[in-house]
Amino acid sequence: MTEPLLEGRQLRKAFGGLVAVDEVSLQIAPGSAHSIIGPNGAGKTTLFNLLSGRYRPTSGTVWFKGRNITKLPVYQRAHIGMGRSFQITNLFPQLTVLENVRLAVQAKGNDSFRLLRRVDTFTAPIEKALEVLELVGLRESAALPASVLPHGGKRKLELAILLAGDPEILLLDEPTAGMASEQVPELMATIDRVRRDGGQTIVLVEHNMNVVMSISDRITVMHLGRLLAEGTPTEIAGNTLVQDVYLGQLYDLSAGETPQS
Amino acid sequence: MNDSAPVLAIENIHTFIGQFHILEGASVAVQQGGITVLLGRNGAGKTTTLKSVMGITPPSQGSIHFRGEPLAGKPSNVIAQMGIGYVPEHRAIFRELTVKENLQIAERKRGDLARRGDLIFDLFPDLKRLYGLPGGNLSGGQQQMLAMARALVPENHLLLIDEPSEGLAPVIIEQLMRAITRLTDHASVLLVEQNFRVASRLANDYVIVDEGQSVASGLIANLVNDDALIQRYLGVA
Amino acid sequence: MNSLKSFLKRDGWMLFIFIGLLAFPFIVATLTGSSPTGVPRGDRMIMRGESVRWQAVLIEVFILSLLAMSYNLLFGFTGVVSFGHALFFGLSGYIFGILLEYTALDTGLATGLGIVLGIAASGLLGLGIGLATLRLKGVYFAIFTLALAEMAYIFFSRLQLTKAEDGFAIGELPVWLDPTQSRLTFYYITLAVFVVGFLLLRRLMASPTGAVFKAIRENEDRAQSIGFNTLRFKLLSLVIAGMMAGAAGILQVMLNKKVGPEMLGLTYTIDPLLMTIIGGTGTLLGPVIGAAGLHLLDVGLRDQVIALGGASIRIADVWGLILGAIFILVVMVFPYGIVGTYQRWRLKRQHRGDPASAATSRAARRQSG
Amino acid sequence: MLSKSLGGKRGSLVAILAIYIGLLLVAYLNSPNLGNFGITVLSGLFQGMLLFLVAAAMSIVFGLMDVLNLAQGAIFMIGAYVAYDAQHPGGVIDLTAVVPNNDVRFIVALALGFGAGALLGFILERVFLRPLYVRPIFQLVLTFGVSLILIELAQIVWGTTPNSWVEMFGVRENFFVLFGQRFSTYRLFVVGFGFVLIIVIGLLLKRTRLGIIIRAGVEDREMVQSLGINVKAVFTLVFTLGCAVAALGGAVAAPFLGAAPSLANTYLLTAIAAVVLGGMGSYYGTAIASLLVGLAVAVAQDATIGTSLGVLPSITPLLLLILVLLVRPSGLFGSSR
Repeated sequence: MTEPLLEGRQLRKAFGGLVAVDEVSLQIAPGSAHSIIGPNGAGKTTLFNLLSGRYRPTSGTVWFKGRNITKLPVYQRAHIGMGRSFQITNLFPQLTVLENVRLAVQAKGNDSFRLLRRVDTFTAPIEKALEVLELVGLRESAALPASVLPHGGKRKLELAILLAGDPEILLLDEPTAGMASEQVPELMATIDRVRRDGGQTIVLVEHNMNVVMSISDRITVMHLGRLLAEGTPTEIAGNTLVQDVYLGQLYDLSAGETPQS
Repeated sequence: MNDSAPVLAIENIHTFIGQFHILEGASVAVQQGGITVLLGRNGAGKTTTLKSVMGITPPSQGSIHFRGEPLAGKPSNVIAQMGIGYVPEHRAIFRELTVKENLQIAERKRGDLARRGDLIFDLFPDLKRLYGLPGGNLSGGQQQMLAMARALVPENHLLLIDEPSEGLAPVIIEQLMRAITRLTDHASVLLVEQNFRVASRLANDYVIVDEGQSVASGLIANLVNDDALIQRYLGVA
Repeated sequence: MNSLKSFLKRDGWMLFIFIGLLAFPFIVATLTGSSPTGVPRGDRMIMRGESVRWQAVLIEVFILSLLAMSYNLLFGFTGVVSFGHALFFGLSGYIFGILLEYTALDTGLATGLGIVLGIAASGLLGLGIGLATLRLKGVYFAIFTLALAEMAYIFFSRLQLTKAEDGFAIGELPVWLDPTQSRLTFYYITLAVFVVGFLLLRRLMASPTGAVFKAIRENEDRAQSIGFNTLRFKLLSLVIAGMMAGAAGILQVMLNKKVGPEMLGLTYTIDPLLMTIIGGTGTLLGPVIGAAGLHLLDVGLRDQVIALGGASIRIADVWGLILGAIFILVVMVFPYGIVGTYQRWRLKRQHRGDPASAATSRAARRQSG
Repeated sequence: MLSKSLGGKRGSLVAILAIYIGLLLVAYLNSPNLGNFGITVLSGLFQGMLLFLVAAAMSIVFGLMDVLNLAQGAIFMIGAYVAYDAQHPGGVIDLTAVVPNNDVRFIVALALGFGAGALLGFILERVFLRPLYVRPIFQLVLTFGVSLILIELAQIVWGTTPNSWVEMFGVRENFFVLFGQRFSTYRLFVVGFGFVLIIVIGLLLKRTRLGIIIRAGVEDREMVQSLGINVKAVFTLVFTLGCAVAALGGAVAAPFLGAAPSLANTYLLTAIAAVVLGGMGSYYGTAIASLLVGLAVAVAQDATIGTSLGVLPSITPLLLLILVLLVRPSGLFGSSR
């Protein structure tokens, strides 16, 4: 395997007494689409937040392009090429759609402390923002306040904000959460198109199995805070251990389960 | 199937959380003295179904009847007073309160706890030993027992139990399952459970929820043999 | 030519008002037959007559607008709630006053130095407060600033050196600047400061930096995750707001030729807050309209007497009560203020007829809820 | 046990004990004799108790309802005015003719103060706060506005000049002598009354059903409601009681502080200092912090009498507040949640 783009080494996160992620190591290969799945409470969102920098691990390290970024502040992660989306739609609601995306473009540049120049004289960021909006299919809504977009539109805007930062890796936290079922395929097609055009690496936490199976190169399965299995979609679909977890096999203690408090 | 009117009848409800369209037409019935389990993948809308019954996220369309009475527009405290006990996901016990206080707060009439004490300690003998401890000091399994015990303090006709087995060790799950089975002498149960094995052993009826809709329902005994249905809605592939 | 046309179309009405303000002293003078420069007595001017009286009223409106605008930069645009805004206002006032009254400097030099030092100190104070406390969450930051301002208030009301509670008068200002001598000049100076402040703020809010301020107000976490060091921007906002409020404080001292602890008191924190909320938080014009409206109302009603049953009530005596009532009414019924409500109404009208309008208004309602 | 009810913050407990001992030491070294020391301590406890009456409810209300009630100081002031007014011939609610006995009238005045606070609290919560629970910043602004109005109203009804207590009720003028110093019986009474109240409220929180509901509500309101409890009604009740206790504080303080508009903001800020010091939402934290602030003020008063530092006592609470916020952004006993 080539040098991983993003890597978690022996990550552990405890909230008070509860260990949400327990000694999990994970490597994301460049250019891959890597999904993290698992039943409720398996610790996948916590793992995701450890990778994205929202949480500091209790122990263990996170590496990006061979650099230890465990303690790098969130805002600097954006500058080195990491972009993350949120499970709950997380926009600037009163700003326009264009402004939402333009800010993300601006964040990468050095114009933010130009106090007395009008924003609309910086044409390059606006063009870039419009380009990204075109890509996700929101160009016509550019002038609307973000808050009036329908839910599906908001998820697309969320994606556009991410792409505007030119990330090398996209960390997507349940991008289809709360979407009406008929809108899901469209969003996934957008994500897939974006990825093929831009060559970004994608890390995805998702519960919609159709999405996961269709888009992923690799899948990591979490269970009770630990890594249960990893492999291609076909391998995972055929893995009896995974089947059991999803269907709820009752293990006896000898099967390697540890009681959790 | 039971011929008498169901204790709880959820008909075609739609529920929004903010702009999230979570439930897009879900129907569920719970029979008198029975256990109905909601099955489905993460994020399918099972928890929201319970919260819709409880009035925490009231549905915008459709109807919910409890013992023949409509629940629409009632705040959750009134719904609880009608005789519904709620055991939410992640237990939601009060960590700063002692076990005793956690039970006391659930009293609806003076002396509820005294009346139900025997039943509760019979089902969950551990709690007697932990009576004076703060809830936050309990283990996950003990907290789950406390949360269920709390729903048993007043006389409830229906219990809504959300993922009782989540994150618990198998031995504890066994203990909880025995308790739930015995609960049905006192109340009907609407259960959310991802663990299919647990669900199939406990429930009489099932409803599969997928993408906010109830897509299949029937006797759990029939589902166990229906591999196609299981694979389609509950499996990995 | 074309750009002039579009400018007139967009901002013409502002230009119109500006010209109106320029001509204002002379219009009042003509209408009331008074002199715009006051009445000469010997080699001094006496500030008597309707024109100079109304100039003083508008000067206060400009000063209060400046103060409210600076408050709005923090509260309305960056989303930082401070309950200690009077600190900037009063501190620069004191620095300016002390330089004039307690140093042996030549009056002109002291004035210039006072302006520079006063504004610089306000900016530094903003920086200091920000560095120490911007990590504090909402309520705690508000309380911290409240405590700081109150401490300064108590300190200066006990400080014998600056005549404690009474404060001290400024004996002498350069004649051309002195509102008791050359009110008309001072009127134009404050008007200029106000207009420049307004335009600067407008430019700032249209700049990339202003966009980040708004982003922080909307969603600070997200602003961080797309790559902004939000702490630095909040600091900047605090420094700029501090300097603006400081400038307003100096003008206030010049106008009243007096410095006192009341400049550090709660009133000068509450008033800009009130003016901003009434006018519309997070809008450019809101604070100005709020300041002008409240001050003119105050001036207009101050001497009115209402007969209520047998008792007669002087409006001045219940002014605080009226303010409080307006305050509560606005908070409860018009949370967006005058300008904000108008903008929403216009947005709704623009969307009327297209199918998205219902969704828009619903979304707007939900936002507000 | 104490450390547990304070959220297990042992470090903070040690720190606060050290501050207490330090303060007492300063007071002791500063006193020419034991009697003088005693007077300083009594004065500190007295001021601390008054503070507690304003701060306790503020803290509980904040913990339960996420509302920082900035009108609490104004309600304290109203309590003082009502009690004062009831005692004085020619007042709006003059009781001198109706209840001729001074002591009985004082008790009635306290009850009236309590009642006035309750009424104000009830109206404030029901009419004004209830629609605003979804807009937290505006709640802060609103209670601030209500505070303004109450101060203005007091000035309209009772005038702007501070009223000092002219005719004391019996106890105030009694003194007892200890270590060669005259101690005010009334101060001692207030301190005792305060201690009783600390314990009574503590027991109320610990033992009664309402107390359990309040503590549970601080953790998870939604769950409390799902257990069949009308949380809205609990909010109203708690807020009403909180305002009533603050007004009672004003009534109790009136014989010493008189009644003046300035009481509102002084006590608001000092109480906020105590609440933040104690950690918002922590009841015993607030009690301990209130006494600490009171003691610190008394020590500062004693130490600066006749010096040019006369300003120190009035800014002591604010200084404490600022220092604590700089070191521990969520107060000494606050949770870092």
